[in-house]
Amino acid sequence: MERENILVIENVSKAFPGVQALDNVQLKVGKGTVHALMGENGAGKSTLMKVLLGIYRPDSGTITFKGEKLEVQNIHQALQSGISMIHQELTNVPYMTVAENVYLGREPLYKSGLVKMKEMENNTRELLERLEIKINPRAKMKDLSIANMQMVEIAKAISFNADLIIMDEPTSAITDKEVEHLFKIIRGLKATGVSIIYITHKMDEVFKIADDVTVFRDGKFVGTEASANMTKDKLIEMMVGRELKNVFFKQPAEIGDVILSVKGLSREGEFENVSFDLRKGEILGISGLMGAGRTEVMECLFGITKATSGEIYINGKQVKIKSPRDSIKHKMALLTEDRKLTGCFLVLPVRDNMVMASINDYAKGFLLDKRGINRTCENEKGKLDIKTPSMDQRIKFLSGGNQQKVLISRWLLTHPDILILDEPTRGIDVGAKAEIHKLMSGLAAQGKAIIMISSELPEIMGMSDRILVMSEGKQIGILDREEATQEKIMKYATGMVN
Amino acid sequence: MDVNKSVQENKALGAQAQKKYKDLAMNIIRKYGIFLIFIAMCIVLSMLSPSFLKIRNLTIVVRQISIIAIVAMGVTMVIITGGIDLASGSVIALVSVMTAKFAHPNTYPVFVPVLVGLAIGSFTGMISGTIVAKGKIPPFIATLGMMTAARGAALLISDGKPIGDFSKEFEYIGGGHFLNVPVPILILIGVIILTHILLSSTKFGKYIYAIGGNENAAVVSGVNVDKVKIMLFTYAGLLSALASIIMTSRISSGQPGAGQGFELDAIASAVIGGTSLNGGIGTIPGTIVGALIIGVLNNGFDLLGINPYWQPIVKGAIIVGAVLLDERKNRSK
Amino acid sequence: MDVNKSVQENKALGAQAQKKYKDLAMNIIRKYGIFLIFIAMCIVLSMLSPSFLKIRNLTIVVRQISIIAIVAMGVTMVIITGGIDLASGSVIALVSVMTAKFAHPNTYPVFVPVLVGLAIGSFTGMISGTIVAKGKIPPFIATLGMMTAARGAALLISDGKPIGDFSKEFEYIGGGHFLNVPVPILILIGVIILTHILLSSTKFGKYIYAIGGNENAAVVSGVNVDKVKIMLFTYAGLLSALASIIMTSRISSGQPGAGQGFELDAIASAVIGGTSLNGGIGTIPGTIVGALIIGVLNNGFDLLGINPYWQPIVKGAIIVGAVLLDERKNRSK
Amino acid sequence: APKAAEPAATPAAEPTKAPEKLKIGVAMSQFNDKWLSYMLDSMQEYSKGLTDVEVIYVDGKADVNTQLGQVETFIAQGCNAIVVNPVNTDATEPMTKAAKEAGVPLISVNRLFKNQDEATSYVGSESIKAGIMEMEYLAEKMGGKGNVAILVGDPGNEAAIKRTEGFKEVIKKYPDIKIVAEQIGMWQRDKGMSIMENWLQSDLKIDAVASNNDEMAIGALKAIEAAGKLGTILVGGVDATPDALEYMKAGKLNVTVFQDAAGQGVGAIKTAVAAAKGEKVEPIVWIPYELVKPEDVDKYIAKWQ
Ligand SMILES: Nc1ncnc2c1ncn2[C@@H]1O[C@H](COP(=O)(O)OP(=O)(O)OP(=O)(O)O)[C@@H](O)[C@H]1O
Ligand SMILES: Nc1ncnc2c1ncn2[C@@H]1O[C@H](COP(=O)(O)OP(=O)(O)OP(=O)(O)O)[C@@H](O)[C@H]1O
Ligand SMILES: [Mg+2]
Ligand SMILES: [Mg+2]
Repeated sequence: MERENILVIENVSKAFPGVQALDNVQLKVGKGTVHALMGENGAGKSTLMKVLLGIYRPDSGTITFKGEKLEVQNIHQALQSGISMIHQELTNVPYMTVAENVYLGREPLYKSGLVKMKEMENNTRELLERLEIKINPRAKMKDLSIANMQMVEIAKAISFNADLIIMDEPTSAITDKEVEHLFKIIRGLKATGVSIIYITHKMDEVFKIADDVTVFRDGKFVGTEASANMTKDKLIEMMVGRELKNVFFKQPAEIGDVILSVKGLSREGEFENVSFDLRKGEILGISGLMGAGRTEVMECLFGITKATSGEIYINGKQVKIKSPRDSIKHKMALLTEDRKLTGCFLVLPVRDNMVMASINDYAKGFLLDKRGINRTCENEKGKLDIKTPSMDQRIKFLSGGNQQKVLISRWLLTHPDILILDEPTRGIDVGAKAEIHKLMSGLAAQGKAIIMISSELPEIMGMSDRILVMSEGKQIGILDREEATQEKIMKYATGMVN
Repeated sequence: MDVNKSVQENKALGAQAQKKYKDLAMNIIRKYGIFLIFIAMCIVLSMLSPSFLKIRNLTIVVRQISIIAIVAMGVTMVIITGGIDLASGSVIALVSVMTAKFAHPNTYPVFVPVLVGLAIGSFTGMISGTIVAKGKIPPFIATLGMMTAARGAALLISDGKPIGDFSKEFEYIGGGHFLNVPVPILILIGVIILTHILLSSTKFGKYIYAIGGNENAAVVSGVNVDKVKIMLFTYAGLLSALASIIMTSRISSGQPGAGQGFELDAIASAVIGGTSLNGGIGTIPGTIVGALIIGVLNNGFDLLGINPYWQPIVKGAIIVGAVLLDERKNRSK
Repeated sequence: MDVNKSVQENKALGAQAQKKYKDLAMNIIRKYGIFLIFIAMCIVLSMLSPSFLKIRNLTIVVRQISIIAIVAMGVTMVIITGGIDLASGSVIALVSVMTAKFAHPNTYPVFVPVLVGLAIGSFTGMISGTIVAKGKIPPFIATLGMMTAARGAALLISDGKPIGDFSKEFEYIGGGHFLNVPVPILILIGVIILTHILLSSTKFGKYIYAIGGNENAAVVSGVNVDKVKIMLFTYAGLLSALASIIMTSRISSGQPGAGQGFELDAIASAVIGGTSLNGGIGTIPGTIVGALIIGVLNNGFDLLGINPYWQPIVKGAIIVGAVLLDERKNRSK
Repeated sequence: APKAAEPAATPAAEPTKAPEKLKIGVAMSQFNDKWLSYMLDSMQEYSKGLTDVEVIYVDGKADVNTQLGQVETFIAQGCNAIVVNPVNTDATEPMTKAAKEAGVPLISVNRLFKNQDEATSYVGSESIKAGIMEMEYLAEKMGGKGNVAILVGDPGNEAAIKRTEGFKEVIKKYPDIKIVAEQIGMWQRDKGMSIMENWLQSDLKIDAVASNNDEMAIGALKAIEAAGKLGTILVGGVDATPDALEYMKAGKLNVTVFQDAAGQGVGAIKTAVAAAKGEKVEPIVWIPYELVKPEDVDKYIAKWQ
C-alpha cells in the first residue's frame, strides 16, 4: 500500500535537564489522513509536536515535511510552512475578543497601518459559522466557558488553512456533543486533503476518527499501526507495556449512612435547587452537558462561592461553609476542574504542591516537620506512580497527567471523608486513569464518599453508584446505576424529560 | 405543569430584565469608575475654591500634567505588557542636559536639539528593551539599571550643572502659545491621539495587549515578542524624551537633577487610571484621567494653601481611596 | 546484535554520566549563580584595592548594608506573594522621628523607644496589608499611598526638623559593639536566621509561596489568604521599623527625610538575589547576597575613588550584568 | 574604653611606607546639587595642583547613613584627614566619634556640625544666616508689611530647614508680615514654577516669595512673568548662581545670597592638608555670606567668569 507521506520524522531526540523527553522517535503521517499519537503522560507527545513547530530545537534527527527538509526556527515560520497546532494548554489572551484571538499575529491591515477590525470580526464570524460554532466573535475570551475557548482554538488552528494540523488533546475540555462536532469538522478537513495529528487519551476516539495510530512510551517509539488492525487491548498494551484489564475498576463497596446532605442549594444566575444525599462508600456521578453548572454547584458547596440559599448537612448536622477552610475542617476535599487556574502552584516544587492543603499536619510546633513531609511525598509518589525527577522539580515541568496525580495526592493527604472530584481524569492516560479509578474504588471501600463530575459518559456509568444529571443549572434527576443508560442520561442532560 | 413552567419563565424573564439594568449600571461604573471619581474631585474642589474652575486655572493644570501624562502613556504601554519602566525620570534628566547643549541661540536650528533629545530618549529605551527582550531580564531590573545609569550620564555630561541660555524658538516649545493654547497642551493632545490609536487600533497595540494577557499565546501565534518589546521600550523612551524637551524648554534650563520621582508619578497615573500591573489591561484615556487626578490634587493643595506636611498624607489617602472606589479594580482580581 | 547493543548501552551510560556532571554543574550555577558573581566581584575588588579585604572594611560593608538588608527581607517576602512594598523608605522616616521622640536621655528606659518604633512600623504594615487584602487594591498602589502618607506624617510629627539627643543605651543599638562585633551586624544575623526559618520552614512561609504561586489555588487549598497577607505586611513593617531604629541610633538623629529611595534598593536586592516579581520564587539568602552586591559596589566605588558621575553608570551596568549572568534568571522565564 | 585603643593603632600603622602621599577623603552630601558642584569643582581644581596630596571624593547621595559609612571607609582606608559636607548637621556625632577614636582630623565644610566642638575645624558659613539675610532684605522692601509665600527645598534637608528657620525668625520680628503659603519645591525649578502658577490662580494675595534657593525662585519668576505680574511680587533666593544673576540683571530677581563656593572649597582642602600634616588649624574658618542686591550684580557676575 504505497501512499504519500506529508510528514516524516526520523530519529528525533530531545532532552530537558534531568529528562530524556524524546529518544530516537519516528513518525510518518500520510497525506489526508488522521494519525493518532498515543502514549502515557510524559511519553513525549507534546514535546515532539513542539519540536515540529519550532518551539523546541531537537537535539538530533531529521524532519521532512511535504518532501522537503523542515528547518523552522520559530513558530512563525512553522505556521507559514503549513503547520498549525491546537495546544494542549489553552493559549488565548483572556482580555481580547474572540476575533482578535483568532487573528493574533496576522491581523489584516488598512494601508494606514490600522487593523481592519470589522474584517477580522466578519471573517471570524464566517469561520465560526462555517464550523457551526455558536460564539460571538466580539465576546471577550475570558467570558467564554472553557469548552467555548477550546472551540475557538480549534477554529483558529483551522483558519490557517494549514496542510497539517496538530491537535493536542483537543477534546479534554469538551463534552460528547462538541466532540461529535469536532469529528465532523475533522472529516471535512480530511476530505480536502488536510492531514491531522491527533493526540488523545480517549481510546474510543482513536477508533472513531484515526486512520493510523502511533504509540510512544517513555520518550521512545513503540510502533505504528493502521487503526483498522488495532484492538483496544492491543493499543493499551502498547502504551502501558503490560496488559490492563478492567478499564473501569469499580469494586462493590458497602454503602453506609448518609454523610452529606444538600438541600435546595441555589446560587443566583448559576444553578438552583440542587438537593441530594451522599452516603459513605458511595460514588455519586454528576453528569450534564458543558455549562450545566456542575462545577459551580461544587464550588459553592466547597465554599469558594456563596450560596444564595440552601442548607448543607454533614453527618446529620447542619454546617455553615463560608470558605474552603471550613470545608476542609469538615473533611471535604475538592479537586478542581482547571489545573492551571485553581490547582497547581506552577513555580513551586512538587513537594509543596502536594502538602499545601494538609500542611497543618506537619506544623506541630513553630517549625514544619520537613522529614515527615518528605516521607509522605515519596510515599505518595510511589503509590500514585508520579513521574518526576525529584520532589524539588517545579510542577510546571511535569506532564499534565502527572500534575493531576500530584493534585489528587494533595487532597488524599487531607484524609477527607467526602471527596469531590471535578473531571479527575481529564487529560490523563489510560494507565493512570485506571489507577485513579482503582484509587476511587479503594477509597469508597474504606467508607469515603465520593462525588465525581465527568463529561465522559463511559466513565460516569462505569464508576458511579448513582448519577445526578444536571441541565442548564437545574437538577433534572438522580439515576441508579442499574437504570442508567447512555440514552437516558443524554435525555436528562438535554432537559428532555417529561 | 405547563402553567407552572410559564410562570417560572415569566419570573425568570423579569429577573433577567432587572439583572440587565443592574449589569448596565455596573458596567458604567466599572467602565467609567475612575472618571466619575475624578469628576467628583473636581466638584468638591470647585466648591472649596472658587478659582478652581476658571479656564485659566484648568489650562494651568493641564499644562502642568502634560509632562507626566506624556511619560505615563509610554509607561502605561509597558505595564500593559506586564512590565514596568523605572527609567523615565532619569531619562528625562539625560535628555534635558543633552538637548540643552544644542539649544543655545545662534547655534543650531531648533529641530537639532529636539531631534538629539528624541534620539537619545529612544536610544535609552531601545537599550532597556533589548536587555528585557534578548537578555530575558525582568523589566524592573533592566530599567532600574537604566535609571541609575542615565542619571549618572546626565551628571557626567553636564558636570552636575544646569545648562541654560536657549534660543527663542526652543523656548517656544514649552512656553509658547498657539491660537491662545499653550504649546505643551497641543503636543499633549497630539500624543494622546497618536498613542491611543497606536494602542487600540494597530497591530503593534494588539501585540502589546497580547503579550501582557498571555505571552505564551502571543508566542505560539507567531508574534515576534522580542521585537514588539524593543519597539515598545523605544517608544516609551521617545515619549520620555518629548516630555523632557517640553520641560527643559519650559524652565529654560537643562537640569541633570530633573525628573526625580517622575517614574513613580507616571506609574501611579497609569495604575490609578485602571492599568493592571499584571498586564493585559489598560487604556490611554484611563491614564490621562489618572494623571489629571494627581495634577488636580497638587493644584488644589496650592489653591487651598494646605499645610505642606498634611499634603502627602491626604494625597496618599486619596490615591488609595480613588482606586478603592474604582469598581473595576475591585473586580479584576 | 548483542555486542552492538551492549556497546550502545555503554555509550549511553558514558553519555549519561557526562550529562550527569553537566547537569550537576548547571545545577550549581543555577542555584548559586548570583553568589558566584558576588564572589567574583569581591575578588576583582580585592585586587584593585588592598583595603577591601581588611576585616575592618568588610565589617563596615556589612554594617552599612544591615539596614537595607533587614528591609529587603520583608520586601522579599512581599514580592514572593506577587506583591510589592514601596512604603519601606517612608516608614523608616516615620519610625525614625517617632522613636527619636522617646529616646532622649533620662526620660524613658531604652525599650520604650524601641517598642514604640516597632509598634508604629508594624501598624503601618498592617494598614497596607489590610488595604491590600480586604480592599483588593494592588499592593503597588496601597504601598504607594502609604509611602506618601508616612513621609507626610514623619514631617508633620517632626515639623520637618531632625530630632537628636539620645540616651547612651539607645545609641548602643546602632553604634555599640558586643564581643567586638557591631551590634547592627548581630541584629542582622539574628533577623536573617529568624526570617529564613520563617520563610523556608514554617506554615506561614509555605503560605507565602503558595499565594505567590497561585492565589486561587491557595484559597481552594484552605489558606486564609487575607490573614497571611496582613500578617506578612505587618512583619515587613516591623522589619522596616527595626532597620529604622538601628539607623536612627547609629546616626544619633531622628530624621524625617530618612530612607528616601531605600524601597528601590531593597527591591533591587531582592530581585538581584533571585526573587521573581511574578511571585512564588525567592529566598532570604539570595536577597542577602543581593544586598551585599549593592553594598560591596558602593564600598568599592568609595575605596577606589571612582568619579562619582561614573559610579551610577557602572552600578547600573553591574546590576543588569549580574542578573544577566545569573543563569537561574535566564531559565525561569 | 579599651576599644578606643585598637582603631587608633590603624593610622599609626599606615605611614610605614615613607614616600606615600597624604590621603584626604572628601565626603560630599550630594554631587547632584548645583551649588555644591561649584564647591566641588573648586576643590578638585585646587587639589590637582597639590603634588603630595591625594584627594578622594565620595557622594553621600543625600543619605545620612551612606555618608557615615563613607567616613568610616575613609578611616579604614587610612586617610590622613577627612572633609565632610554633612548631609545632616544633627546626625554628625557618630562621625566625630569615629574620627576621634581613629585620631583622624575631621573638617566640616559649608554646614556646621551640631557638635562642632568635637570636630577639628569648620570652613564655611552658617546656613540660617542666608535665610535671615534674604528675608531681611525682602521685609525691608515690603515696607515691613504684606504676605509672604515660602518655597522650601527638600524637607529634612539641612539647608532647607535652616534657611526656612531664618525666614521665620525674621518674619517673627514684623507683626505685619504674614506667611500665607508654604510649599515644598524639592529645590527644583519646575516645581517652583508649578507651585507659583497655582498660587497665582488662588485667592491668596502674595507680596513676596522667599525661596530656599535660586532655582525655585527662578521657577516662581517664570510663572509670575507668564502671568504678566512681573514687578508686582518680590522674589528672593539663595546661592547667586549664574542663572540667578542673569535674572537679577534683567531686573526680575530682587535678592539672592552669595555663598563663596570656591572660598569654602579651597579653604576646606587647605585646612585639611594643614591638619593632616599635623599643623595647628583654626577651629572655625568663616567664609561669610554676601547679600547680592541688584545694584552690585555685576560684581558677582564677574566672579563666575
Ligand atoms: N520545558 C520542559 N522542561 C523540563 N522537562 C520538560 C519540559 N517539557 C516537558 N518536559 C518533560 O518531558 C517529558 C515529556 O513531556 P510531554 O509534555 O511531551 O508529554 P506528553 O506525552 O505530552 O504527556 P501528556 O499526555 O501528559 O500531555 C515529561 O517527562 C516532561 O516532564
Ligand atoms: N468565565 C465565565 N464568565 C462568565 N460565565 C461563565 C464563565 N464560565 C462559565 N460561565 C457560565 O457558567 C455556567 C456553567 O459553566 P461551566 O461550563 O463551567 O459548567 P459545568 O457544568 O461545570 O461544565 P463542565 O464541568 O462540563 O465544564 C454556564 O452558563 C457558563 O456560560
Ligand atoms: Mg502533552
Ligand atoms: Mg465544569
